[in-house]
Amino acid sequence: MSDHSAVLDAHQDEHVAHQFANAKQQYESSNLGMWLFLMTEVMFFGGMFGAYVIYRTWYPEAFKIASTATNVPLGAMNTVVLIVSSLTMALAVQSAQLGKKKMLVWMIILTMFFGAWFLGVKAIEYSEKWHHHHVPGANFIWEGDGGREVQILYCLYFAMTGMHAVHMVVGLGIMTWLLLTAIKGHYTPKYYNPVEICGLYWHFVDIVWIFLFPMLYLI
Amino acid sequence: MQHNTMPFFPDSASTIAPEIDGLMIAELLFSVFFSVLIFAIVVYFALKYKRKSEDDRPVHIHGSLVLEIAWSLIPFIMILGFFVVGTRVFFRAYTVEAANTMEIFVTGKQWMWKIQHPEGPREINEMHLPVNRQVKFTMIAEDVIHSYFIPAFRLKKDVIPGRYTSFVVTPTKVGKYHLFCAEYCGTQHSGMVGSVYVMEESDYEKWVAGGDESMTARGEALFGQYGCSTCHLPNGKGRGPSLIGVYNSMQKLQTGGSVKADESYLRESILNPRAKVVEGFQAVMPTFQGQISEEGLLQVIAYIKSLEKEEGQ
Amino acid sequence: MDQHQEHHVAPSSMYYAIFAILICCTGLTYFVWTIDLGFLNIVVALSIAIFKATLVIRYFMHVKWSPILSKMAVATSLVFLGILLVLLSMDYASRGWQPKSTGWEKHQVTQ
Amino acid sequence: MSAYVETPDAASKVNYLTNGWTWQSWLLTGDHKRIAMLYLISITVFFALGGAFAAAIRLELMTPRGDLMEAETYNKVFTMHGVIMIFFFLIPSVPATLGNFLIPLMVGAKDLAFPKINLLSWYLYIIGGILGLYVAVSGGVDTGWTFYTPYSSTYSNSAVIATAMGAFVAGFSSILTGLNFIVTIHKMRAPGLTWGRLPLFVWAHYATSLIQLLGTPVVAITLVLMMLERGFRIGFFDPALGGDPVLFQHLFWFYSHPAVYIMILPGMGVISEIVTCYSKKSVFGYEFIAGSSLAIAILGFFVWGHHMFVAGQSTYAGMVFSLITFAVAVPSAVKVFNWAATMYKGSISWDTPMLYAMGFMGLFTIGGVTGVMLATMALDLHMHDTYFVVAHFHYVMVGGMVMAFMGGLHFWWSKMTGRSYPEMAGRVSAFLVFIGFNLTFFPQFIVGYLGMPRRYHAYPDEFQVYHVMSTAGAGVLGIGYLLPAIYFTYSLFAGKRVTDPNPVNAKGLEWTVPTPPPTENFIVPPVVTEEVYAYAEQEEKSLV
Repeated sequence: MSDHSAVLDAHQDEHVAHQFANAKQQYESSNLGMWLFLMTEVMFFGGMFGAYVIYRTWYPEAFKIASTATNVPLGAMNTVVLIVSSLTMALAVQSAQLGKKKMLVWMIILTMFFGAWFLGVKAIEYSEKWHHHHVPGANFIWEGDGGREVQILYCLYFAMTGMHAVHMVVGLGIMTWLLLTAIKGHYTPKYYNPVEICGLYWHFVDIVWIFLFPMLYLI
Repeated sequence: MQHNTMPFFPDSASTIAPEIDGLMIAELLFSVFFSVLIFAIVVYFALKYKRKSEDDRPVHIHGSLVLEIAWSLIPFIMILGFFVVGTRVFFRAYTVEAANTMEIFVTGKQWMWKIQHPEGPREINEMHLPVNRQVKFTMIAEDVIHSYFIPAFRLKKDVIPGRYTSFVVTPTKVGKYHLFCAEYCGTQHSGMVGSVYVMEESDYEKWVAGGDESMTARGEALFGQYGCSTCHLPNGKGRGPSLIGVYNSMQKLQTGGSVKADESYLRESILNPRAKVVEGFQAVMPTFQGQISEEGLLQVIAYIKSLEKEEGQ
Repeated sequence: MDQHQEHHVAPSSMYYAIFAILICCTGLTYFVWTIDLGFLNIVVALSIAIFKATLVIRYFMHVKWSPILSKMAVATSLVFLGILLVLLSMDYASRGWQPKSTGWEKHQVTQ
Repeated sequence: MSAYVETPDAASKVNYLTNGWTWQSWLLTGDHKRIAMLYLISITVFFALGGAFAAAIRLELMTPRGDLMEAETYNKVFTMHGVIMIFFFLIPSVPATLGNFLIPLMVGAKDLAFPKINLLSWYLYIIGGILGLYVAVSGGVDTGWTFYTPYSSTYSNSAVIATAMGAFVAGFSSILTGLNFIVTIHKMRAPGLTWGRLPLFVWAHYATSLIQLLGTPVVAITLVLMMLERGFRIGFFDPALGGDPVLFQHLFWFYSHPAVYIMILPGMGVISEIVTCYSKKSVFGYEFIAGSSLAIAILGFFVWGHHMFVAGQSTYAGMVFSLITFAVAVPSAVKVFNWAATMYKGSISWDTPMLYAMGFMGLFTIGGVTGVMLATMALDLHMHDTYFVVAHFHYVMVGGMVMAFMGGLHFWWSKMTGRSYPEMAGRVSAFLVFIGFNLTFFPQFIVGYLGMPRRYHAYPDEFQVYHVMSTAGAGVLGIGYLLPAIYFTYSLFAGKRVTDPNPVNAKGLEWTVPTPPPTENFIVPPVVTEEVYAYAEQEEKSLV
């Protein structure tokens, strides 16, 4: 492919932004961009994982006690809910690849539904903690042993799940945008790039939860 | 305190100071050599090959693997020597060598240094030490991070809230030296300074004798004052274990496992009694977090340690 | 320029199969939690989490069929996360080994 | 303009500066060149502000007693100096201005991969900057730019959260810039522009961007945890709440040590370009300079513990960090030796950019070797947190980075603005900066070894003579920076117009486009057929 035709390509394809030579370059660039962004996200959560590792080894007893007070059935349910939403997201990408517009729209709606479900459950868990005075800060009361150390776990619990929930909310915002554009029929088998990179983000948030669940609830 | 107006080297008053100065001079020579080398090369080339006309056509030189390896490896091997020596000297600042090492306890708070001598004297922003005797500093902060810095000894160590840090030094020269806080600690950081007086051994003995009761005695008083003695009966029949001979012994824990009852365990057990309860006892001891000062803690621990000594005799 | 031909389109059956494995793993994690294996609890829970994450990355995120750069991004983030965690733990693990430690400096009392 | 008659498009006569005069055409632009100019202006403002704070510090330290300002004011002044210079000047300086402007041109792309994200990153920078300014005018912050806990999270009574928020937001600006660069360098290179032909400026920015992507998020989350601790009294780092203050230092330096490489690596890229052009030589050891950039970026993540030798970190961990820190000295040394070797048998011009580059080589070497001293654990016992560290840091950052930035700005000034600057004034300012800089910071090595601690607002009398020298030097340095500020501003509006696309006969794709470049950069997509820095084969003229 000569460069001249690349220029023509760019003019022909409405989805190719002016700075790119062709659709392939645009596709690869945005894909790489999202992967790099996820790389920074790994490090973003990594700081908290580091703190978790240190305090988990410092206060093993307190962490064991504290995790008994978490609501494991709700956490497990949320894990399942997120895995389902990951499946629907993956199927959304597949529908976009195959050009099944109706399926794509439904899959995005389902993904959002499960995302919202997750946040709803999270809200229930948070209010439960608030009710039991397990929210660190002035309100914190711990009847059992080692209150100070237990509180550290709850600090980490709220920081990590809170940061995860913020990512979920952002994800829902992105999904809303994706839904609107999908309904308008923006995506074709030739151009489904945004669906795919939003999917990458969604799966990443799922993966974070896959680790948070055992770390904060089980061990 | 005679200071010339433009000093180049600080006073040298500890055994470690000449070692650090020696290393410093070695690295300084290394640094000067390479800096001068680069400056000389750059200036020499800039003069020698100064552009004469816009039509100059210098030849292309791709590079040289031999040179690259040479100027990576040679400096690296040189600085590896610094690494070895530097690390050894660094370790010496933490190693207790002498048998008659004396202990000094330092508490840092915004913005003063509180110094305790086990024999009794307590000082603020001043520290008296005998010459030629190894001293081990054990330090803790009450609020934020400070750093205990004596330039004449070439030593500093951060003083951290919540845990003890330490270093070891042997003063070698009688005199008065600066004491600084080197870690930024708030508004009056630059006012958190004081003086170190290194004295002849005999002068020091005289000075110590002028102080009041010893840390152990003070600790014993606190032991009674806080009601510790009502549970920790010497015969072991109280609600808490007897503390005689506890120091540095292995204690079996309620939760299984055992722990050596060293200073940091004693400290933890006073501040957070339920963390590691000794087997056969209930977790009934209240926390003393926020009730006992850092200085008081040091005194109580000194008292508990002294109980062990008596047992040993 | 047709992405349809360039990019792998996985069959739905694969997504459902992966989904089933993920759900089973979650069930297994839950089951293991109910029985006490001591120290092994942590190992099992984290191993399953790592396994699940690998599945999601490889199949749902299409890394299996992705260009080398995506794989490198995954590898790089893991390597640097590893650097952070390992060097961090290095300090905490060796805190108690101060030369000729007399006990004052140790933060954590080992069991 | 006659040089471009052969370009196919008449619209090419409109360059990026003349393409639209409205506010929107600047503030909502996607053009990387305009965004670079926006950055240049905002960064200059912050540099001036940070410089003003520096001047206040130097004036205060003229006398041993704190008689110019209260201790509290002084603490706020040095904190603002640090925060502004680090987060709002040094980190974005070269990447966001020169890098933004030049990387698409150097790789032969029409723009960065994500122009809107590029604009977003400028806005994030501005939001962060406004938070910083808000703090500066509303009472200040006194934690030092390092925000050490528990002082920052519990004891300080100043605007810590707003400042940390500013740094946090500016951090995302930095991440997005890095992301844009990496994608652009990977995916948008012109045909024929292989990795082995990439200008070293691009290599340096590639390495920088890697650090920005991998390091910045860690400090972002650390600052969030610190703000949570301060805002809600929940424990992460405060020992009173069961946390470990040293953990904050670990997480902070995990980014903030590599961050000094974010600051210096782009400067090294600039120097590689200047040295080759003004020596008319191909660079000596291209692979080694490129490789050492990557080596510095990666090794940089292994050495953060050298900030904590005496901070209560384990001695053995310190030993490992010390050893790796020594290893980082090697790639840095390789670079300096290669630049020096590049000058060998060259045709060396004494123009302003080259003067800055030569200054950089010397001063960076001093900064580097004193870094080796500080990496020695025993010496760090004495010199940690003293003026020796201050001097070392400024030798690398001001003697290194700012020198490189000034050199690069002079080098590409005509390309960026289509105007020339007065050469003589440029040389004078380069000399003034060099002299003033050394006079300011060299005495600090001595006073540091004497034991003068950092962040002191009053100090013992015997240190005074060195502080007076420092303050005098700072005056000269100030004039050295004021001069370019004046003649660049003059040049921007009334300087002699430059139309020659390549007035200095430099190599690289950025010199093949018209001056100033058109909005689309390349009217005809370039194809690279020549090796990088092909100065020796000057006869073969252009690259296209």
